[in-house]
Amino acid sequence: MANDAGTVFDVVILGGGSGGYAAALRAAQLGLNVALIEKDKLGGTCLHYGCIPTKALLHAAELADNAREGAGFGVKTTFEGIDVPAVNKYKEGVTARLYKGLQGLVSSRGITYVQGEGKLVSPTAVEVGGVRYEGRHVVLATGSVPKSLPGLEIDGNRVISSNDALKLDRVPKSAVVLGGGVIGVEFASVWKSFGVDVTIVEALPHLVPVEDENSSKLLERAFRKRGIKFELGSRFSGVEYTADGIRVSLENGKQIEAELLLVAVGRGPVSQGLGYEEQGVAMDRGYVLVDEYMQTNVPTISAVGDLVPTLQLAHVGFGEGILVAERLAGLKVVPIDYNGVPRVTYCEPEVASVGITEAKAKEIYGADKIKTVNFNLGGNGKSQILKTAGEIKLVQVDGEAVVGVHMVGARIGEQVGEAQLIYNWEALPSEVAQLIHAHPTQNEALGEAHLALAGKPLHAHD
Amino acid sequence: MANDAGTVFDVVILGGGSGGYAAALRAAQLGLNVALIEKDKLGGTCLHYGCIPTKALLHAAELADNAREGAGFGVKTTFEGIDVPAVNKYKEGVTARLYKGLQGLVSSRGITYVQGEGKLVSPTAVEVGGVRYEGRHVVLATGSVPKSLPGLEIDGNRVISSNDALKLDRVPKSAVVLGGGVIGVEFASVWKSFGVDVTIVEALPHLVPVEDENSSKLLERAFRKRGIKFELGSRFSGVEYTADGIRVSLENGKQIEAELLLVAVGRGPVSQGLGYEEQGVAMDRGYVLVDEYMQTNVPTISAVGDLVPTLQLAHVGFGEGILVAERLAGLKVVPIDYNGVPRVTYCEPEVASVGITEAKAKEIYGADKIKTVNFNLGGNGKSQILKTAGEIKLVQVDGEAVVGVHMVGARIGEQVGEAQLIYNWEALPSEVAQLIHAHPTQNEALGEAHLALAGKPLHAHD
Amino acid sequence: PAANGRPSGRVLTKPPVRKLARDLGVDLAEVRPTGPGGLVTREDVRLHAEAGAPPAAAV
Ligand SMILES: Cc1cc2nc3c(=O)[nH]c(=O)nc-3n(C[C@H](O)[C@H](O)[C@H](O)COP(=O)(O)OP(=O)(O)OC[C@H]3O[C@@H](n4cnc5c(N)ncnc54)[C@H](O)[C@@H]3O)c2cc1C
Ligand SMILES: Cc1cc2nc3c(=O)[nH]c(=O)nc-3n(C[C@H](O)[C@H](O)[C@H](O)COP(=O)(O)OP(=O)(O)OC[C@H]3O[C@@H](n4cnc5c(N)ncnc54)[C@H](O)[C@@H]3O)c2cc1C
Repeated sequence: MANDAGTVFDVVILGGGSGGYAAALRAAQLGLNVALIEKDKLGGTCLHYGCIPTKALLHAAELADNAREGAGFGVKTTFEGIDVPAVNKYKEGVTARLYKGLQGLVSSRGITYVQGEGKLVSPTAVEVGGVRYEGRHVVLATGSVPKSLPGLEIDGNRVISSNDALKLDRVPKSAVVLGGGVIGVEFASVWKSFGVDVTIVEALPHLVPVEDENSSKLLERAFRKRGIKFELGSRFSGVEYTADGIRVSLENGKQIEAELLLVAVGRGPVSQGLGYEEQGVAMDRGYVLVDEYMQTNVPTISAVGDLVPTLQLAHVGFGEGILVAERLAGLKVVPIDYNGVPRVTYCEPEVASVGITEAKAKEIYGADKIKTVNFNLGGNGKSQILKTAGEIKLVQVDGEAVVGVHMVGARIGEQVGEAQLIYNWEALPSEVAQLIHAHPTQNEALGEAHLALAGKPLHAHD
Repeated sequence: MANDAGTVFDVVILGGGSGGYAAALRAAQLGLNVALIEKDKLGGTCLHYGCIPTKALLHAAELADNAREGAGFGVKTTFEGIDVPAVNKYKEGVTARLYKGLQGLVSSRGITYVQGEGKLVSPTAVEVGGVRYEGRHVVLATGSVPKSLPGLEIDGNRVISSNDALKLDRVPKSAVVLGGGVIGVEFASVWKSFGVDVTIVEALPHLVPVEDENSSKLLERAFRKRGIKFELGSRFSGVEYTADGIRVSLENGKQIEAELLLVAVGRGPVSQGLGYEEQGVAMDRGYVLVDEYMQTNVPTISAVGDLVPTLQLAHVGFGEGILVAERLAGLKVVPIDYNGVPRVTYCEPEVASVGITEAKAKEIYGADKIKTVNFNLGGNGKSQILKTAGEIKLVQVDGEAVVGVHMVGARIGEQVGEAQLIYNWEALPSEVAQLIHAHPTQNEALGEAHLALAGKPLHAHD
Repeated sequence: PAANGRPSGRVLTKPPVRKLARDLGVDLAEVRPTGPGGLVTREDVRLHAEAGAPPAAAV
């Protein structure tokens, strides 16, 4: 059956975020006829409410810290505060430029872009405002939205989500951040640099709890030094409004007062009322289930991005979207090794990793097979110049390939590309060590760590 | 014959800079008995007069620029000038910490460190202050010093070398930099950020003339925007003293007045009067000649670092020093592929490269075999956040391996590690493209460039 | 030494193994692959190098 316009698309994509637009761009490039349906803005969470605006704030935060600390570098600078309208203008300027570029790409590749809220109405069709878009194949990419805890209502004013936090018209005096994961520590980091009194509450025993424990501990040490407070292993029990803010209660009896509470306890899939169940798509707690080729149990339907239970990262969405497009175009595709996907948390200092943690490696291979090396950035000239502390930790199995790279330090996220090649190409430490890295970069710390693991440390004790 | 202390060392190393100390550390680690002779300070040019202090100044320069430009990011900052004693204290603090670490390493590995000026007195011995140090093998690592032009005398006051520039007790009002190579553009960049009126004079038609022409052009565009002046293709003809500075004359008739002239026309080897010729070591214009295993024509003598006619870079010294140590310890060694050594120029914006230029590739493989791709940092989110312009250019041969990576942009030098693996491991663009890079990093621009080269650009037009 | 050896073609292998082959002077095209899907492994390259490359050309 054709759609109302008489066309059967090769692919109809529901949701124009990282996963959806990557699928659309790649499919169009491969000659497929594509419809892309988006109810809000092309680019989705990442471009408008996620990756990009938060990283702009983090850069402004870096500039604020630098201006505060100029004297220690011999530069006479002063920091007089944040100009909130101007910081928002900067942030929106970055987003606007990238948004325009993305719109240009989508239109130049001949994609049929449909503005509106879509609903899956058959295994091969999506309906938008009464118009039916029929496709040989449908890709679900409706993404995710902020979650809360049972009984904790986000009012958008004093109890806010990351969406609200990005729209604040002021720098609050104080804030409680509920959740010490990626989004929580990034906002805590920005706010501290902006002069806010911040406390993070995390139920698990560590900040960034999915990272290697060594990274968590280094981040905690750095945050403590920065005066960012945190309550670890502490469960939230409730929040009340006070005269001019909120009071958060923890199960351990502690109470924390602040101007606002940011709820950063995770994001849940957008899948309710969209016809997915009705069309027989298998789901679990709201996530759409897929095989390693991103195909659901309904052969004409695939799903990508935050909607499926893989890592909630923009580049995972890109990768999954590209994979689906190539599969639908008949190319041979290779499933994604999710351990090999780089992860970066952009707080100050940054945390980055690829591969598996030491704990996981011991579980899989046995503790006696695992060797680790920690290269301290104290021995790295450029890190000393930046006055940053941190480490690069490598996890090796059986004297062979490196199965985990875990890094903490200012700007260290940019090192994850080389780490990603090392992990995914199963390089031996000696093969990395043989290539002498550029001096004096932070990058050479990665080289030094591999020199150490290969048994030939240069600027580190044996 | 034993030395005066009755010991025959396995290796006697003359010069404790990057090349010499790397050889010493690695040789000691491999169980060899090592003497390391240094007349000035362990660490040599790089640690005390080169890489490290210049990069500290460049970081101070970045902080100055940031504080000037805070308003555009919504951060209320002011820049009130450079506190020269404080900037020197910062710079010396970084050097002092690394110096202490290096001294600790040398002593912990049981190296016999000899303070004093040495002279080669036999194919197996160096004499220092009347004491003879005998070794099975000798490594020459006496490095390099600033050169000048015929008739141009460096007075250390108004006509200065990089050594003098690092000791300045003031920020000059204006400066002419003679030489647009790495050292020249780095100082020009620092000074401009510090508020100096700078003009670079370069005899060749481009700044950083050994880089790919595209990188030179991008740097020139950026410098022009920063208000750094330059005279390209202009030969120096003379300098006169004026009432309070100097006047530089060019062969094209132009004259430039300034407070001082920095001579940055290159560095020449330290090899005169050290007994090298007397012991029969083959030399060319002051450089000691070596084979690809760093061995001279005298079988017991090797040479490394700036003293030999390879790239004058600290990490080349490290690599050559390690290679010699391993060879002398009986390990199998692989010659260094100098094209595969990463190069970074740390001015603002940074210039980085590995592999060969497009021009060189066309010369070797034929113009029709070469394909290039330029990924503009305008399409890279993190670069937009940093407000930096630039490109990543890839040079590919015959639809296969990438033989050149050429990058320009703020902080882009840190990307050279991944580029180095790609070049040296002969990765195909598709192999890099398959690994989706972390969003939003500058690193992903390298991924995007490879996506484009593999025929599947994501955030770039086809 | 690298210039004449590269690019080393479309033999299926991981990038670091290409570099190993170059360092050992092994032509990947002559190595018998034992890895999954015809992939040349590190071990394949080492074994080939130890067996001694056949004389390249009768000079
Ligand atoms: C504060 C924050 C910071 C982050 N930082 C990073 C980071 O630094 N790096 C990183 O990799 N990831 C980051 N993420 C995660 C990243 O944003 C997501 O992983 C990514 O956006 C997921 O892409 P997606 O396409 O699956 O979903 P989304 O980007 O959420 O896109 C889904 C799209 O579908 C549309 N849609 C939903 N329902 C319908 C419908 N019925 N009809 C039509 N359209 C519909 C939505 O409007 C939306 O545009 C961050 C997230 C947040 C919240
Ligand atoms: C301003 C500047 C910036 C630079 N920036 C960088 C950079 O960012 N990255 C980079 O890779 N490279 C950089 N370099 C180059 C780098 O410093 C050199 O390549 C490196 O120092 C060479 O090491 P070497 O051991 O060969 O020589 P040197 O470091 O010069 O060491 C030689 C040592 O031998 C000693 N010596 C000499 N003669 C005798 C003798 N007769 N007896 C005893 N001791 C003796 C000297 O005192 C010296 O310590 C820079 C150089 C300069 C000048």
